[in-house]
Amino acid sequence: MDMIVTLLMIFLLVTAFFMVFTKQTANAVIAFPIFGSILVVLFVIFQAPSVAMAEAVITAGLATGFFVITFNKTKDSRKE
Amino acid sequence: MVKKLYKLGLVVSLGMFLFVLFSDIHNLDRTSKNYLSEHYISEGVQETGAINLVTSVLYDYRAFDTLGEATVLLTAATILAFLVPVTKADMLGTTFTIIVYQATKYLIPFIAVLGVYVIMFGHLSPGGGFVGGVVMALIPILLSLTYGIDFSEYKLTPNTKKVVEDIGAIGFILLGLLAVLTGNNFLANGQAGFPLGNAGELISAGLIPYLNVMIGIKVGAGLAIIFNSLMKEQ
Amino acid sequence: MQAAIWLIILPLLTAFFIGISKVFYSYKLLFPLVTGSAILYLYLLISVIDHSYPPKVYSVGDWGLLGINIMVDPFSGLLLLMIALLFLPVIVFSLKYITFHTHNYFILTYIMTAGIAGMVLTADLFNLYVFLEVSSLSSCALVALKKTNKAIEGTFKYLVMSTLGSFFILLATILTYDLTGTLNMAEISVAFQDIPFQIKSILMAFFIFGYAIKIGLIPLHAWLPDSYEESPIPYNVLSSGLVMKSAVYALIRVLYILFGFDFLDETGMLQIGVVWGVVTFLIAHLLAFQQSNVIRLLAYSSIAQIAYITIGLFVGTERGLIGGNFHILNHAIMKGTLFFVIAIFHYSLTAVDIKDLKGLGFRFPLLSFTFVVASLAIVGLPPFNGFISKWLIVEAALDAGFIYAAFSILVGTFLSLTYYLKVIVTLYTKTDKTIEMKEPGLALKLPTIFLGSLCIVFGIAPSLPLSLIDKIPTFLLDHEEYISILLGG
Amino acid sequence: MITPGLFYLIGALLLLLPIREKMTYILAILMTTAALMMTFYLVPGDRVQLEFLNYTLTPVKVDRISKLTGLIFTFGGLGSVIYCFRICSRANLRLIFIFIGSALTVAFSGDLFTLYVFWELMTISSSFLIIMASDGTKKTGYYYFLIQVAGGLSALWGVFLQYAATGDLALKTIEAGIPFFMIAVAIKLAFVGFHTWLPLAYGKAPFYVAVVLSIYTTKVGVYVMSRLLPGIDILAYAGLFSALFGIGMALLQTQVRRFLSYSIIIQVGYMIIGISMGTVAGITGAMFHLVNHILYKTVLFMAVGVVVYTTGKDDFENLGIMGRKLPVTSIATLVAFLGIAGVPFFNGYMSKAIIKDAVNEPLLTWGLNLMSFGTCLLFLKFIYYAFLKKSTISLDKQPALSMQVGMGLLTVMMLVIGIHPVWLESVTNMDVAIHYFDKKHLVSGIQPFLWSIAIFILIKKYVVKNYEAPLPYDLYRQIAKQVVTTGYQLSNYHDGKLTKYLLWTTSTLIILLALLLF
Repeated sequence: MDMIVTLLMIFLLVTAFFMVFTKQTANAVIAFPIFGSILVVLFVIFQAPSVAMAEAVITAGLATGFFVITFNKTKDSRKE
Repeated sequence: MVKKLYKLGLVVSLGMFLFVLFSDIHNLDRTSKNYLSEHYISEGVQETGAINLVTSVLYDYRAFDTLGEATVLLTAATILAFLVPVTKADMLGTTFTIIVYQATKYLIPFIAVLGVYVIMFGHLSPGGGFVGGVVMALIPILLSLTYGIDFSEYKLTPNTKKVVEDIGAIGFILLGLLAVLTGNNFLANGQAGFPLGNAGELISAGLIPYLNVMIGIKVGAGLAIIFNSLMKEQ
Repeated sequence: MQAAIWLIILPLLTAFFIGISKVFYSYKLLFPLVTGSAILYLYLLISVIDHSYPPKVYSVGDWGLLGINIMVDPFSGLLLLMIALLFLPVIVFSLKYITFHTHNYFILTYIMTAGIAGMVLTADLFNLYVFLEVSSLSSCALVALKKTNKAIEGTFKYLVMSTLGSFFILLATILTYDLTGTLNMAEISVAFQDIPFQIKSILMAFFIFGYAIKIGLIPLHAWLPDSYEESPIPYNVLSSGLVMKSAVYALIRVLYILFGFDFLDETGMLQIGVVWGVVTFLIAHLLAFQQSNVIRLLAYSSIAQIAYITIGLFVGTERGLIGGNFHILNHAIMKGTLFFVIAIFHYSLTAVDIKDLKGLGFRFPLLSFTFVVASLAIVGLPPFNGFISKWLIVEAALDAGFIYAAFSILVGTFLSLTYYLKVIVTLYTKTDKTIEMKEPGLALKLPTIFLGSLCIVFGIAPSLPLSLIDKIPTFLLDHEEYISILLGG
Repeated sequence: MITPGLFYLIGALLLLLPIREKMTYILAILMTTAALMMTFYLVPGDRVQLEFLNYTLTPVKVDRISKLTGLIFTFGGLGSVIYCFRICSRANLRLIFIFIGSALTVAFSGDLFTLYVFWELMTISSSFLIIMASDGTKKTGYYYFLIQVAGGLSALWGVFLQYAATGDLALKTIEAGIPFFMIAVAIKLAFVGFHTWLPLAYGKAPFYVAVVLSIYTTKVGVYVMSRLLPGIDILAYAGLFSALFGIGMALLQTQVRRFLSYSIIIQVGYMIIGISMGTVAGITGAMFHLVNHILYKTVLFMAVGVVVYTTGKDDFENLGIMGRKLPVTSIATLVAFLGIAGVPFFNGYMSKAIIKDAVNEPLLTWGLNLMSFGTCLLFLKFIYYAFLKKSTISLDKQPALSMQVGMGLLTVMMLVIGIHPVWLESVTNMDVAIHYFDKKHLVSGIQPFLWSIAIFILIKKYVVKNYEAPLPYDLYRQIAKQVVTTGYQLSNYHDGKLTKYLLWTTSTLIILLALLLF
């Protein structure tokens, strides 16, 4: 069990760093729900189903939708 | 170059301070410092009648915070609602195959049921007003995504959503004021003599289910407003 | 004490009802709803202020120390007094002045007021953060109300900076909860006595940093003039009068109650605060002189005045706290008057640059006189209210050994005169240009003159507000008393 | 018991009422006379106490010196208000009332707080008088306001130091913070080096404003100096230097009002020397000189005002109108001239004699003689242009009756004091035990006058010449320029880029953390 937690934590860190340091915003946007999903698993492991549920619905679902929409609206200034 | 180094230095030193802080906290000997959470865990079910302790904290012990958070959401919805451009058009101009349309059509009742369940059983099982509200908000969001924003707003006009949101917020406050009517403090539940019922039943825990419903309504409508506002463009 | 909770509920309810009335009744219900609730609110405020001494505790949901508590003491009474003085005038003024997004403006204003009232009343650390978010988010929205490019830009800067501040406040709050296991300020304060010095000082730095961004001490001030510039001017009255002040309030509350005066002394925060204040107002005065836009000028002046307040509050003596708190009240009144006058000029002939104000002194004799009174008061010349509070601050600083600070305040007074006089002289310069203008009605003039007359009244009879303010230091300098009342309730 | 200044302040409030023109005049005369009567019947030793903040204030405290000052202030107020109420607007009259009222309150204040408050109120009201007067005076008003407030703040800092050192706000000889009080008083007195505002303000402001200002501004400085800083030796020499500087600068002026304002600097020199002696006789002499100086300098300003009013300008050439067309003004001017020259049986003689008696240092005595001589010489130039030189200036309009009444009032008072100087002593119970008209005093009084006539005849063409006015080097403007430049550079850093601001913010956090931890 500890093994899984450690592994998930490492994944969490990797995703977080990827989100921050990736050059393209689209990658960060897509990495965001991954980050959220890992968190959901972690919350479930830590016996916090309520929080896990909120995390799943809000971060992985709704917030990603918001990000995608906002990302679609903003134009890449380097291309113009 | 100097500027870059300077920025790097700032980040490194901030990290250093944070590291010092966290390692200090980690090394700190902490015993008997969490009587509050102990109390919530051991007495929460009896005092509030809600099996889901998160809900008992959110809607009873610290229901006042929830009111504030709901207001924050309402404010955000208001901001986005008035910042949207006046002219509106579909942002995602793609048309989908019939599969998507039909799937959406049949998905909506299930989502609705799930949402209602999460809201209504908030005090018994994981979930609650916030999460259930988000699930409910998915219905108009799905409509906007597949059938287009015009259809979605034809079914549920922005004004309706706004009114529903306000009714949710007002309802929350009015439920809190019920306790004031009986001569107790604002947002009192068990203390004000509302029947807590048997823990585990649907109608139990006094006001908590109703507060859940109000928050659910409010969050669902608020998020739907926010999403539609974000989608619109000139 | 039931009235205290109504101070938070009533504006919220009003805001939500405005939202509903917008859909069904359009403009018909707006006026009675807004004014009626503002008047009721005033009555509630006065009754709560009246009972602010000795302090009283109200626990929401009857949970006692398990839940959230609300506490009214003289310090919060002062902030409530400011709301009482500013809120109704602003509402009356806005009903005539705001012609765009009227409903949204009032909804957000009421929510903002509820947030400020919540910040002022609460005795719970996380609740404080929640209401801080309510007030700062709604004030961000108000900045963007005009939807011009400049307004959006200002809002963006405000939002980013304010979120940064909120983030550090939240971080510190969470860590505090983690360390002490409670969120009640009194219990935290008791528990904090066992926490090592290092952790406490880092936490304190986070709190100070977060709130200082919202207060706008230099160099954290840069968002402030940008966000003031294009926002609706009646909002600026509330912003400089209440939003900034509530951040000051929260900072002082956290520092003096949570950490305690002894800890502040030990870490040297008092010295840092005073030096920070001195630097801030000297630079802010120099910058204010460079502005050609009156609103930006007033914004920089706000920064400088907040710095005076900071000095007063960080001097760490009883007199200093009295002076600082009196200046909080006075600055709200004086800046409110100045913004009102500028708002009327803007309403009548869309003038916001100094050069546009030429000759208005002869067009609006009474309003210009009010402007002159308020600006002399803010400079700190007798016999207006700003002088009394500055006198108290300087005396306290001198008493406590901060001689450089006391002297710099006088230098700052001189510097502030240079730019206010610039505006005044322009007001009274004749011009050949024919000025086209809308006549401001009584609804715009009355609030302005009311606040302007307060500048004189509080200058000649400072004992009126000081009778309330004199009781503040008891509960701040020695937090034991506050703690025992809060725990006992 | 109330301070007489309150009459003026109430008068200013009453002027807010929408009353008719005639009522204004009646009100003005009523209030000023009431203040004069009130002052006359004040009894030395009276005091009023008041609790304010944590202090016990003494807003009114009467003793002989303040009664004397109050008397001349109210009398001058009566004269000047009558002089100017026909020609100035209601708003300006209100400001004049506030100004005079606060000056009077300063004269009767018994503690430093009241003194400071009304000192600043004087500054505010007089600055707005200058600013509101006309479009040409905006910059002057700005400069005047700033420099006066600088003086006021210096006084305030002195008050704080004094309070911190003694724990007492009572009005007495200062123990701590003397330099700051010196700066404050020096600015009010237009001491050399701090004098830049005086010729500027008096030369540019409308003539009635100059009349009112000339009565109170510098004189309040003298009064306060006599209260707070008596008996500082070094100031006597400084006063002498200031006066000599004034003589030099006055000679170079082409504009009569600037000339008169430099002459104020000379006359104030007498008072500084008298006060700096620190003896009772010296201070009394200075106060008597203050009385006399107010009388003749006001009359001279009023006379020049009449000239400005009737001809439109105040060049020396325009003075020529006096000798022929303006009889009342001419008589008043002559009396004032003889007074300022210290000729026996005119009022200036009396106080100059007392001061000369009080001074026992040879250098200062010689200095006083030189000053008297210089003053006479300067004013001979004035007289020459007014009565002797042929002039072709024509009269635009007749002076108003009220102007002449106001001027006449003061002239009569001058004659009374000149002929019967003991009367002034008896009114205020200040006996200096001098036989004014014995041989020694008469000789020493008349000498400088006679010498100056002789010298004037000898070097007339150098004295009456119209010099190019020298461009004044103003240190304060240079400093201000530096400050503004600094501000400009600072504002350039605010380029509106969010990343830069975030960088500042983060640096602040790090600095804060470092400061708090270590």
